[in-house]
Amino acid sequence: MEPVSTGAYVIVSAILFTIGVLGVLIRRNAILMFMSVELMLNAANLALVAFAREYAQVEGHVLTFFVMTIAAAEVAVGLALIVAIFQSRETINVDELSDLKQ
Amino acid sequence: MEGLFNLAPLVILAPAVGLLINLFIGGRLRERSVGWIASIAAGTSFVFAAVLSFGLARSPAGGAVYVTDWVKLPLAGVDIAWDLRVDTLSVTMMLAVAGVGTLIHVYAIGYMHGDAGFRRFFVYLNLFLVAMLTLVSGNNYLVLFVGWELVGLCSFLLIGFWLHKPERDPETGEIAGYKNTAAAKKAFIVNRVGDFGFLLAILLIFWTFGTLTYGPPVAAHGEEDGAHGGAATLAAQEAEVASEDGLCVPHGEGVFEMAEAFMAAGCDVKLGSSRVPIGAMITLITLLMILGVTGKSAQIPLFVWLPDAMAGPTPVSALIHAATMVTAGVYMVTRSNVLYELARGVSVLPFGLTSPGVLTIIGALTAFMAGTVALAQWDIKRVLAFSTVSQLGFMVAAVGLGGYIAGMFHLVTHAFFKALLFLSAGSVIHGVEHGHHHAHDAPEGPEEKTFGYRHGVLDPQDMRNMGGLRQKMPATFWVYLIGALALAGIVPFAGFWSKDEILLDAYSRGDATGWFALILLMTAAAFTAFYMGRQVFMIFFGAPRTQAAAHAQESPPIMTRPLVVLAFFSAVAGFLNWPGTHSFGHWLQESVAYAHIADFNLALALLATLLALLAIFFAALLYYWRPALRADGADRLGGLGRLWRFLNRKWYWDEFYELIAVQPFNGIGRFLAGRLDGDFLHDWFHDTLIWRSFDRAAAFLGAFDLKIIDGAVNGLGWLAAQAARYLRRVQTGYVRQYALGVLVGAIVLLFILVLPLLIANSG
Amino acid sequence: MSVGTVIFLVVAAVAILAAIGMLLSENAIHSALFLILNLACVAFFYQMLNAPFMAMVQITVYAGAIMVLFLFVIMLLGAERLRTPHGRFAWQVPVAFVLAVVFVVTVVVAVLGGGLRDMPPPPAMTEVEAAAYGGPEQIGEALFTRYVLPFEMVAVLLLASMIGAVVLSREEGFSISRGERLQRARGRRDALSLHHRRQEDLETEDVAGDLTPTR
Amino acid sequence: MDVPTLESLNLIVTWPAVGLGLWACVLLLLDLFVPKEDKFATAFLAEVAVILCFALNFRLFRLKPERMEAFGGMYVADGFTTFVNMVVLVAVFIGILLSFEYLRRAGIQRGEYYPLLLISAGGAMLMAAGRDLVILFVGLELLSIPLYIMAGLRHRTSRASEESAIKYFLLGAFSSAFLVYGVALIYGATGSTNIGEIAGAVKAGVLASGAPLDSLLLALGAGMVLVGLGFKIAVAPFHMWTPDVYQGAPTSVTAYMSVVAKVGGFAGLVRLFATAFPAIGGVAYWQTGAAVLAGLTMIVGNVAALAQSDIKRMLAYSSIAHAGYLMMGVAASATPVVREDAVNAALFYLLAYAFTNLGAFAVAIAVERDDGAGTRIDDFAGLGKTRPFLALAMALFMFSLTGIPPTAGMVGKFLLFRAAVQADLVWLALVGLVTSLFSAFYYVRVIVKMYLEEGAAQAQPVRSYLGAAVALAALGTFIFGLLPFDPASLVQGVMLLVGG
Repeated sequence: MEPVSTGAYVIVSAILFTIGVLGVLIRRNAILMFMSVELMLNAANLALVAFAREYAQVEGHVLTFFVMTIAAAEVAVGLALIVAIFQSRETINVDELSDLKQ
Repeated sequence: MEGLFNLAPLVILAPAVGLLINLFIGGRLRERSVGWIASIAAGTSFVFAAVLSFGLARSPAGGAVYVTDWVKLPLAGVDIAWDLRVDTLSVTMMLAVAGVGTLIHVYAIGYMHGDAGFRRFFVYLNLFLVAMLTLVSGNNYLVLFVGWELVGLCSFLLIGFWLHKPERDPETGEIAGYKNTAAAKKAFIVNRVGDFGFLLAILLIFWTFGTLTYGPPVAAHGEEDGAHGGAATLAAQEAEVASEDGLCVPHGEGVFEMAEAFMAAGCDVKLGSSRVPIGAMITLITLLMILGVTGKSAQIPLFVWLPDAMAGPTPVSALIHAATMVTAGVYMVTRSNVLYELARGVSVLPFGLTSPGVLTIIGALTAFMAGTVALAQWDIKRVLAFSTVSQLGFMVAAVGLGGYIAGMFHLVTHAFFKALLFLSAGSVIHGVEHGHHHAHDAPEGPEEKTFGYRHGVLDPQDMRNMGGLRQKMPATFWVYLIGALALAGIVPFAGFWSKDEILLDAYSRGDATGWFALILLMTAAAFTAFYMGRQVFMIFFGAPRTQAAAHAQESPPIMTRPLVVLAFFSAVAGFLNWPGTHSFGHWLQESVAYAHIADFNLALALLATLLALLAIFFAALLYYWRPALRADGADRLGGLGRLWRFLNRKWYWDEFYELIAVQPFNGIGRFLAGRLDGDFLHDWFHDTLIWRSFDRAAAFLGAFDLKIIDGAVNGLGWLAAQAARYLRRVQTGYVRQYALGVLVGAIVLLFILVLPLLIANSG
Repeated sequence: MSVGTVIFLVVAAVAILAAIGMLLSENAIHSALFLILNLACVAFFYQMLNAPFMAMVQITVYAGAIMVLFLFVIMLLGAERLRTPHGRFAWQVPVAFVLAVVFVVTVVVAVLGGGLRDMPPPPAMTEVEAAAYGGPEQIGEALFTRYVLPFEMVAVLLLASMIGAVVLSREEGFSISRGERLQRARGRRDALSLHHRRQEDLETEDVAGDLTPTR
Repeated sequence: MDVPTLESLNLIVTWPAVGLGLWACVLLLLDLFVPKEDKFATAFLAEVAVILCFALNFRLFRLKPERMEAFGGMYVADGFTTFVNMVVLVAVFIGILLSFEYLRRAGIQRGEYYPLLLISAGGAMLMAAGRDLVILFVGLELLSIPLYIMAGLRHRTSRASEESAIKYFLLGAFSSAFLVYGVALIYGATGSTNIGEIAGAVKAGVLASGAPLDSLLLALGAGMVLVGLGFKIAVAPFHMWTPDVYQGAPTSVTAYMSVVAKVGGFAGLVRLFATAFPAIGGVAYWQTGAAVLAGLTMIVGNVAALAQSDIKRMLAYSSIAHAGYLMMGVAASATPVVREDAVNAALFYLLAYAFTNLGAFAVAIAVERDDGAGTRIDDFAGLGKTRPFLALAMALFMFSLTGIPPTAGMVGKFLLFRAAVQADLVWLALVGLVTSLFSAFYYVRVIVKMYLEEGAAQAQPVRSYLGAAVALAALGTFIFGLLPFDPASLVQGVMLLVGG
């Protein structure tokens, strides 16, 4: 099985990343925005692993590993925050969280 | 004797010590002790300055005193030390500042007696001395700038000193404390504009010369020696000051010698990616400095803050806003005389103007304009304030004409007699207020016609409420008279000699600028004599026009004694530069490279004196031989009709202003109000920046082209309002839109970073 | 087209479609499931990229732990209540799409414009190399030698986020009562509202009005 | 692969940062034994750790180390690191001083607060010291995640606090995803995550493997990283979260994050851009991008600050403006000959900013009321009379932020402008000058309010801790502005950092 070129993987990862960005921009639900961020991180990981294979190194894998761990840490904090917000406001629609503005 | 110079830091240290003592333990001392500590600190400073001047008498070349390292970046070749310069110029300023300062400190002990902020006042005064002495004693532009900013700060604090004053202004009915606050703000903001120019000038100096140190003046003995530091040696240096591609190479110690060398070499300075000839660069630097001068020394167009600054206590008006701080601009130009004289030979501006020419025109116009407005004011301090603006115009015009000695000479004599006049005016006000209270204790007599009673408070500064004070306050009268004669330029008082030198410089310049300045200054001098005559006659002669004036009392000795000293100097200071010996001129020549001594011109002096006497005669005609005021309170000059109103209403400034600024602005305001949320309009823009500055600006005196500065201030407010409106639309509080902002930024950034590479790759 | 390429294209299509599904799905649970599908596809990519260990971690940590947490929270809050009505800026959606297209085009052009376009696919590894590459031993060795510092940092970070989760959801530890807290919260909310502020300003204006002279 | 020995880890040089993090973990345990009502002991123990770390770091700083490495080259202790550590430690010290009082008054005394504070400080320090993109990224998260938590610390009592936390969190996660993607692309372009190796590859134009460098991919990655870090230091147009978050978060947290997040982000930025992407003849390609961001940031921050009526929001926009001035230094550092001066100037500016901003926020805390009200600028009216020393200190801070002598802010600005002019960014320096002229308007407004307007500013009774914080900040602001010194020797050059 002939390996697929790294460029192809990077393009797929760029597309996934952009879809993640789009999710943050158009979803109003905080949880979904957050999931979109996870998608962006995931896309970055894909690029990392692809590059790692190109250079035949494990650095890329290690970096991916760290990104995943940190994503987990972010999830813990983020979901706790979302739950706390929901408890006090009965909503997690970010468009309704706009008391603070100029 | 150079060892004596090492005392220089003590000149600054003395008031600093006084300041610290009062700051930390002043609260536990009695009022009088606080005042005397501050005064003694100032006096000590004067003594040290005097010692320095003895040292200079022995070795007149002067020198720099290293105090400590300051900003130092060895790799970049930046090494700015905190050096003090001891030479005849700086010591002259020190003597004037510390001398007049000491007298004013003593006077203030009496004047501020019983004021709740007594200690604060003296702390500020001492701080001001520290700042002003720093300004004049620095050996480089950065120290000068530190002092420059600090005096601005002190001025700001002292103008707003009586911020809690509850009385209402008799004319506008606004609370005095608010007015004082507004005046302080205005002074600060207007000065920032000037300071900005000066800062740019300093940056450019650094950029061009690689240093900010003044260095020794190049032409050690002026033009007549034909030296210029030796044109031959400069030519020899030419090779090393310019690199082979014609760029200037900073090489020496001081700014001035390098400026001379660069000019001789005719090299270029790199500014960004373009090359600027050194002459144009120096012109640019000096023009930016002029912006600083117009701010600090209250010249057109930035003079608007000074008349309002009289909101501060009278000793402050005398010390800061008449005698010392406002002359900083004149000092700065004199200090930079080498740059100005070099710029005089460069014509890159339109109409063949040069930057000293610009300075001359600004000074002469200011002198004339302020002189006319002073003719038609009733407030005793306001007359003096406009007079100060006018006299500063004289000095600025003088230094612009190259008459550095004349400018500095007038600076010194003006410091004496204007301080005297302000302090005497304070004494008059003090006396009238006293009389007012006294009259209230025994309320008898018919309903009297007074001015400024409209809100139940007598305006003790309105000259229409005075009259006949000669008998009530004899000491004040005599010193006031001396001050007025000195200011009016009557032989043999100080003002005559110094003003005459300025006129002479304008006359001997001989070019169009010189003639222009001569005509305007001559007229302004006649106006000066007239309004001083008018003032003296209105205040001291005739019959008392109010109960307050009738019951006025002489001020306590602690106030009058300093006045006598000042009066003495106002009378004799002119002999410093007696035409035969020119001792002041020779003294200054040691440190001002381009100072030249002008010969006395009898015809010119006679003409000026004649004009002054004529003006005083007219003043007497209108204000002495006939009652100063008609029954309806109209001024005698009212016969001028429209012209009088024009002057009294400050060149129709209010109406003009209403027309060009307020109405359009109100229109804009309504437009904004219709569009914006209420809280915004109740917010700072509307209330503070726009409304207040417009309101206050409407009260701003005598200005005809205020629109420039007010346009700038209010334009800024308007700009901020627009920006806020836009930002309000962007800053919505919605997370998703912030994220959108991030994405837009990312795209733009990627374009900036990637596109050039992409183009390069494909190309 | 080789078999590898075909498989790649299919999996890529599924991954992208899953991501789009997540983006557009109305139901939060469906979105989460789509995301899990996407994560699985990426795990498959990892396998294709000779990263078996990462593929395993991807499934266990991401799909297994993180997404379960997401699903848990969605269900806790009530999926049906998480539907959000269409909000005020409808304009943001088309703008976002346009910008996203610009963004992805920029990135792809930069990726293609660089050296990657010409780069041949990486050489196939030998049997032994491939067996060792990307395995747990290699990664574990890297983590505990070169990467020991970031490893420890991540440990502290996990601790911090744990504390955070506790702090943000626990009530105790406050020195004021619940009633008082609620009151304060209400007061603060009022203070934030524009209406209140405007009223305050009106009141202060009245005071100022007393001071201004009556002419 | 070699198994590292204790000697090769060279732990001692990492202690200022690593020790702080470890102590945070220990403190978390110790906190269990501290009574809930009074968390003084926890705060005290945290301060002790900060002082110890400061002493150790100071010693390293005085040693002027020749780039000591630890953890096999992951961690570099050079002049840059030790200076940034110093700034962070000063900020943490003052931050804890002012927090203790604030938390007590606001009724949110939580023992967890202090360990979180220390952890985020450790993150900022590691960002400066890291010589690997992994450290940069993990350090950034270590810095940020505690800040998200602390911003929401008041969530039970304040809607603003929870809102600011969720905004900060969502946008922070969003922007760090950009950062991760950028790191991935840089890795892809250079084949390494080690900053030294990246710099080598950039200079040589070829990778270690012999393949040519993909400069487009590198530029793309650099741009993405700039987005992530720019967000952290609040550079326009990535700044929009700042005013909302600063206003809503508990004021002590705002004070802390306005300084430490900026220091950390900036340290990472300099470490990466000035070292890893050096110019190869001429000017580094990223100068224009950084300069545009700097100019935009200065304009946006200063103009928007004019319109604010809330002191926290005003300081937020002011901090954006200051990020712009710092970016100016970063942009100037793209010109090789100016690099050291520019970085030194920016470092000094950070120090000045840390003192000044913490001081300003400390005064804001003193004026703020227990329920979180009292943060409007109007609430400062008359402070000059009721609390002369607080007002005096505030005036000093405002002057320093404006850049009026004799304050540290003025010296910092002077150095930065000079660097910009040297780097031929005259237009940028002019933008900076004009905008700082603008800034005088809103800073002076606070002074005018305090001194020249009637009002009964009711500062809360100031406890000694808060007073100490104000005094310390004022002292720093004053000393570094007035005393003669040699910034170049204070900030001992980034020369040591050249070549990674």
